[in-house]
Amino acid sequence: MPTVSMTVNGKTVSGEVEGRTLLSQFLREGLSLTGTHIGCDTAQCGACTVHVDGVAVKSCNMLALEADGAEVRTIEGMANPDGSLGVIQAAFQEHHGLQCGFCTPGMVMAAADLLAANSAPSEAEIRAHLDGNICRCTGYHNIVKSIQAAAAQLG
Amino acid sequence: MYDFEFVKPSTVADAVAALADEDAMALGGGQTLIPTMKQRLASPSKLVSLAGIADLQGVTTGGGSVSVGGATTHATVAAEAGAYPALAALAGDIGDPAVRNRGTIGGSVANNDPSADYPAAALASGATIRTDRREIAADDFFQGMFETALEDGEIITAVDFPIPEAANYQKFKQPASRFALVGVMVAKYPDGVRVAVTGASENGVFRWKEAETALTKDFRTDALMDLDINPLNMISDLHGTGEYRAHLVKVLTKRAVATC
Amino acid sequence: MPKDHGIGASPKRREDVRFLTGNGQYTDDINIHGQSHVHFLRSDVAHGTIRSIDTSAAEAMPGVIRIFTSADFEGVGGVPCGWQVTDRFGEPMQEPKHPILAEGKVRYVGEIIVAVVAETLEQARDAAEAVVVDIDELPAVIDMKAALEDGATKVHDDLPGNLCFDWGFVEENRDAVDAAIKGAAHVTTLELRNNRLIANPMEPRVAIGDYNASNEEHTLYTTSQNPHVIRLLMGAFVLGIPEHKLRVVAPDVGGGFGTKIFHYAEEAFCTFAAKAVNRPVKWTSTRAEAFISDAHGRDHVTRIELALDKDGKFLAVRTDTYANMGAYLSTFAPSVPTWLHGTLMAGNYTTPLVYVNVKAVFTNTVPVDAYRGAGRPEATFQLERVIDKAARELGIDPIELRRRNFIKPDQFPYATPVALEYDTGNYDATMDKLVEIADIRGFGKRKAESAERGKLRGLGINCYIEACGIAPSNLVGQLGARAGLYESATVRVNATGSISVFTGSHSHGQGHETTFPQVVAEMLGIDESQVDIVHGDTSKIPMGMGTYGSRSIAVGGSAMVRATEKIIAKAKKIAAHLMEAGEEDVEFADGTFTVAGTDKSVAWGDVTLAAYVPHNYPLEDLEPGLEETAFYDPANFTYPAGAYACEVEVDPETGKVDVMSMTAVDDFGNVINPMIVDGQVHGGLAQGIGQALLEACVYDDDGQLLSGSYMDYAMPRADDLPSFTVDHSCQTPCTHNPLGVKGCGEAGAIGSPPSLVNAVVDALSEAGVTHIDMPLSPSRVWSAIQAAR
Amino acid sequence: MDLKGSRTIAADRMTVWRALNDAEILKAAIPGCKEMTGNADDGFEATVTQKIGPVKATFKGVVTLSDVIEGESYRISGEGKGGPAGYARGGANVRLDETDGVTTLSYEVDAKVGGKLASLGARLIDGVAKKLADQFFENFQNAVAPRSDDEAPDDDDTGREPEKKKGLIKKMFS
Repeated sequence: MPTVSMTVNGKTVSGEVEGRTLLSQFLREGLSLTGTHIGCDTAQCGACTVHVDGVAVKSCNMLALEADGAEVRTIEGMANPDGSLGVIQAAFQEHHGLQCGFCTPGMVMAAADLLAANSAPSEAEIRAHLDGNICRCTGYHNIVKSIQAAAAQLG
Repeated sequence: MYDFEFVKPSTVADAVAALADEDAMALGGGQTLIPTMKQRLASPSKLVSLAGIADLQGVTTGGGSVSVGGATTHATVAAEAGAYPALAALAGDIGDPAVRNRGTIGGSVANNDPSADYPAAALASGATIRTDRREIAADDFFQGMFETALEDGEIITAVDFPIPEAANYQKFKQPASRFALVGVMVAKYPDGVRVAVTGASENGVFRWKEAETALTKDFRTDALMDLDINPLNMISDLHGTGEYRAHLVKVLTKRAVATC
Repeated sequence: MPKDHGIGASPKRREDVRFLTGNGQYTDDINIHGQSHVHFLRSDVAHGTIRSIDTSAAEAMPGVIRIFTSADFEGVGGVPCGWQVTDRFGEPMQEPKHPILAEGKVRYVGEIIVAVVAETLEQARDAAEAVVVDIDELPAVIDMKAALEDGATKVHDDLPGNLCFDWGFVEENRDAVDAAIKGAAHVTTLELRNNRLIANPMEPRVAIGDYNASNEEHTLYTTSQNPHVIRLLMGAFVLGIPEHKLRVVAPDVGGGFGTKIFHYAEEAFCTFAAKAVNRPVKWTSTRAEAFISDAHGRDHVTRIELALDKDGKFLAVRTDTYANMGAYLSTFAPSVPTWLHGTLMAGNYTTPLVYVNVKAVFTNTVPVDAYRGAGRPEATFQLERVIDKAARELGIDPIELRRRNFIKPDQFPYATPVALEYDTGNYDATMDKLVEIADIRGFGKRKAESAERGKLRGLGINCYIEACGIAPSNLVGQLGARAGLYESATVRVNATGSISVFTGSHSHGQGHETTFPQVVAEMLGIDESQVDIVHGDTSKIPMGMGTYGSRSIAVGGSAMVRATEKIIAKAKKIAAHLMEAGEEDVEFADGTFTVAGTDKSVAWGDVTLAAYVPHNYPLEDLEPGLEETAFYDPANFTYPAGAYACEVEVDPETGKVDVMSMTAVDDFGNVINPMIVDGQVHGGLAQGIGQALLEACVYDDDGQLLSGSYMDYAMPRADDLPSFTVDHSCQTPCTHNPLGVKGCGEAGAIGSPPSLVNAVVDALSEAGVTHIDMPLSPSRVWSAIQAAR
Repeated sequence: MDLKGSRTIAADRMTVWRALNDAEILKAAIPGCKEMTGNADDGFEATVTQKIGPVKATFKGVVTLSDVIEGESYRISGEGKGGPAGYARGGANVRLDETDGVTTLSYEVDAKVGGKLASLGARLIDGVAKKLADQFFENFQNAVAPRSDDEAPDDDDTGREPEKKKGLIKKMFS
C-alpha cells in the first residue's frame, strides 16, 4: 500500500493508505482526529472542511494521497497553544454560533479561511463565503454574528 | 469507492503515458470525479493527478489574451485573471470557496457538464483549448452534454481566452446544487458579439446565434426585444421547465448586456 | 440589567467547548475494537415481489462475515408503531407489519432487502454488489388520491386497501360545521399542499450494536433523540431483550428535528447482528442513504374552508386532508396528522365550530413521521393561508381580520371546539409588538423603494399557536399513545455539594447542559458550575421519554424542579437537625439554611456533607444521602403562540424570491436562557423558510426519489436567509408547570411558512395570483405569474 | 420522458423489418452495447456500458421484442441492472410505412431509471434518454441504409445538432 505523509496541526504524520482513502478518512480513522465530520457525499455540506496548504478544502472530496507533503490544519489545531479557545472559536461560543455542533468544525475552518483573506468582511461577504457550509440548526444568524465579532477582534 | 492506483506525474509527457491504460482517468481537482466515485458510479483503475505538473499551473496575460493552465484552480483564476474581469468573476462564483480551491479549469472544460460555467466562458470568448497534442477552437471543442473533442488520454494544457472589449456572465443558480440553472456569457469583440449559454440545453453549452447577430448590429438590450429561444431542447427537471429556462436565457442575456 | 446567572440569564454554553475543539463524541466517532461493518442492500424499485435472493456468490467474497435476509429474522418482531388512531367509525387504524428486512415484498425505494456484514465497509459494499435479488416489479402507488381509488394497487396485500384510517374530529360537529358553512355570508376555500420534507440533520444516522456474551448484555450506540424510547420499543417489541440487559447510548447527536425520535430497522439490525456474529456491528448512513431511509415529514394535501359572517367573524372551519404515511407506519406517524394537527385548527381564534377530516394513506414511499413542528405547521399553514385569502376577498386588513377573531386575554382559560384548553395567552399583545418591531406601517415606503429597483415587494403576516409537551399520560393514552409522556429527573447531590442531574431529556443542539443547571442552581442558590447534566445513556438515567415536541424544559425541566424540591425538603430536615431547630422554622435562600428570626445558619455544603458523613445526623428519622428522583407528568399541554411578519422581494422576470426580513414575536411564557431561545427560533425560522422557499422531496410516478441529494434537495444556505428579528418579551407564563415555561423549539418552523407565502401572494396580488404551493421556487413563482396573466 | 420521432430509410419495408430483427444490427445500434446473445423470438441478453460525463456504468439485462405485427410494427424494450448505479429501462414502439421503396420508421420512446441514477441524476435523465434514443435510431439507419451528408437536418435553435457525430458513426458502420 502507498504511504502518505503530511504535517497535520504542526505534527508530521504518515501512514499507509489505499488509493481511494479520502483525506477525511485518513484524518478520522488513521489519526483519530474525529473533529472533521462527514455530513454528505456530494461535497456540499462542508462539515469536513479543513485547510490544506493554507486554504479551505473539503476533505471528503480529496484523496489522502493528494495531500502528500501538504500542511493540513483541522479543527483540533485551532485552539491556542494553552488549550484555550482561539479567537474564532471563542466568538462562536460567545455569540451562540453553534447548536448541535456537527457542522461547527467546518464552519470554523471556513470562517478562518475567510478572515485570512478578508479581515473586515461585510455580512453579505460572510454569507457568500459560507455557501459551501450547511448548518441545519442555527439559521446562520449567530454564525454570521460570530464571524463578525471574530473579525472585529482580529482587526 | 472502488480502489485504484494513484499516480502524480510531474510532466505532461509522463501524464499522457500514464493515461494510456484503458481505464485510467485524469484527476484535476476531483470535485466531480471523486463524489462520483464515492457513489461507485465510476471505477477507473488508475487516477492520474495533474496537480503536480508545474507547466499546467497559472494564469498568464499577454498578446490580448489570458491564458490559463489546465490545472489552475478556480480560485487562482478569480485572483489572477484580472485582465479579463468577467472571466475572473465567473471563476470566483463557481461552486463554493472550498470547491474553488480544488476545482480546475481543465477538469471543468473536459467534463463539459451541461450546467458548468467555464464552457460558457470558453465558448463566448472563442477560446482556444490547448492540449498535449493540438489546439482546438471552443466552437469545435464542445460537442454536446458531457461530450468534447478530446480523445482518450488527451490532456488540456491550457485555455486561451482572447480579451474582449466588454463581457459579462450572468448566472441564475439552481437553488440546491448552485450550478447554473441557466448561465449566459456575453462577450463583445471588435469583430462581433458572442453569446454562450449553459445550464439550459440538453445538448450542453451552445451559442445563441440570433442574439449574437442582433447584438453585433446593436449592442443594447433593446436589440434582443423580438428574439425568443425555442424551449424544445431545453432541460426540463424539478427545478424548471424548458419554457422557464428558455425565458431565463433571454432575461439573463439582457442583463449581461446591460451590465457589460 | 440582564441577569448574569440563573433563570433568565444567558451564560455561554458549556457544551460548546468540546464541539468547537473537535472533541465532541458523535456516534460515528466511536470505534469498538473488533467491530465489523454492515452495508444494507436497499431496494431500488418502489414496489415489487421478491422472487428470490441469491447470496451465494457474495458469501464467498473477501471479508464477508455473514449475510442476512428476512429469513434470519423469523420470530423477531417488526418495527412497532407507538400510536394507534381510532377512525371516525370507531375502528382501529390499519397497521401493517413493518419488518426489519423486507419480507416477500419491497414497498419503497430504500427499503432494506439484504444486510452484508464484513470486516470493512468497502468489503461489505463489494459483496452487496454480488447479491442477486430478483424482484417482480409491481405498479407503484405514489399519489394519495389515486391510492384510494377503487382497484388501486395495494401497498399491503393483507390490508383491505391503502387507507390507514379515516379520522374525523370532532366527529359530532360534522353536521353543524356543514350547516354553518352553508349558511355563512362568506366562505373562503383554499386547496393546498404541505410539501414533503426531509429533516436532514447534518449528522447522518449511525448505529453500533455490541454484545457481551459473558453477561448477555446488549449495547446499542445510536443517533437518537430518546434512547429510552428506543430501548423500550426495540427491547420489548422487536428483539425481546429485557431492559436490564439492553443499554442504549445516544452520545453527542448532531441534530434531530424529529427524524431521530423514531426507532429504525437499522438500530434493531445492528443490535441483533452483534449477537449473531459475536462482533460489534457498525452502520454509518451516507447522505444518499439518509434521503431514502430517514423518515420524511409533512406531505399533506388539504382543502380548507373558512366561513365568516358579514363582519368578518369566523363561524366555522372545515378541512379535508390527505396525509401520506409512506409504506409503513413509523413510530409516531399516526399522531402527526391527527392529534398534533386537528387539535390546532382553532388557532388563536374564537371560531366556534371546527371539523377536521384526515385520510391517512399508504403509498410506496419512505415512511413519513414527525418533523419539527409535526402536524402543527400543517395546521397553522392552512389556517393562516385561508385567513389571509379571506382578508383579501373581503377587503379587510389581514391584521384587523385576525384581531377581530382573537381569543381575548380575559377569555383564558379558553376551551376550543377541538378539545384543547389554552391556559394563557395575549394575542393582541404579540400582534402589537409585531406591528411595532416589524415596522408594518413603514411597508409602503419600502414597497415603493423596491419598485424603483423593478422588484415587487410583499408583506405577509400570520399568527400561530402550538401545543407542546404532549400530556397528560392518562389522556394521551386514551388518544392512542402507546407510551407515557412524562419525564424523569434524578438530582444527585454529592457530599461536597456539587450536583449531577440525570435527565431523560436528551440534548442534541438545544443546550440542555447549560439551561438545566441554570434552573437547579437558581433553586439552590449555588453556582451553576456546581451542576452537571447527564443524559443520553439508559444505564445511567432511570427512565426518559426524550426530546421532541418542544417538551424538554416544560416537562423535563419540571421533573428537575420537582426532584430539586424534594432535595430542598430533605436538606431542610438535615439543616434543622444541624441547627437544632424545628424543620418548619428553617428557611433556605442563596445556598444557606437559616432559622427564621435568628442568626443561626448552615451552608449548603455543610448540609450535603452531613448527608454523606452522617456523624451528627437524625438517622432514626432520615436516611443518609441526598439524591431524589421525580417523574413529572404535566396536567396539560403548553401553548406557545406568536405573530410573525415576512417581507419579500420578487423579481418578476425570473420569479426569484428574496426574503428581506423575517420577524418573529413569540410568547414562550417564562424564558430560562434568552440566548438559547433566540437560537432555537432562528433555527426554526430557517427551516420554515426552507420549507416555504426551497425544500421539496420529489418522487416520480414510479416511486423514484428525484431529490435524492443536496444537488436537488435545496437546503437553506447562509445567503438564502436574512438576519432575523426575534422577540419574546410578551410573556404569559404557563399556569400549570412550576417554571411557567411553554417551549420554543418548533415555533419558528411553525410560524414562518405562512407569513412567507402570504408575503409572496401579497407581492403578486396585483398580478392576480392567489396561491402558490410550496416551495416557492423561482420557476413556480414565474409560472404562477404567467398563469395569472 | 416521451419522445417521438421518425427516420426516412432508403430501403424497402421488409429490408428494414429484417434489420429490426437482426441481432447483429440491433447490437450495433444499441449505444454502448458490448455483448448481445439470444434471438428475436426468445429475447436477447445484453451487456451495455454507458458513459455519461464522469459516470460509467455497465448494465446487464434483457432486450425483448413484443407486440410484433410482422413487417409493420413492434415494441423493442430493454431493461438492465447497473449494480450500485440502479437500473435503466427503455423501450420504443416502432412502426414502418413504405412509399416508393423508401421506408419511414416512426418511433415513440419511453425511458425510466431507478436507484442512484434517478436520485442523483434527475436533471440529466431526459437529455440522456433522448440522446441515446437518437443514437440508436441513427446507428440503425446508418447500418441499414446510410444517408448522404446533404440530408442532414438543419441546426436547431440550441446550436447543437444531434447529428454532429454522424461522421464517426458512419465510419464505424459503413
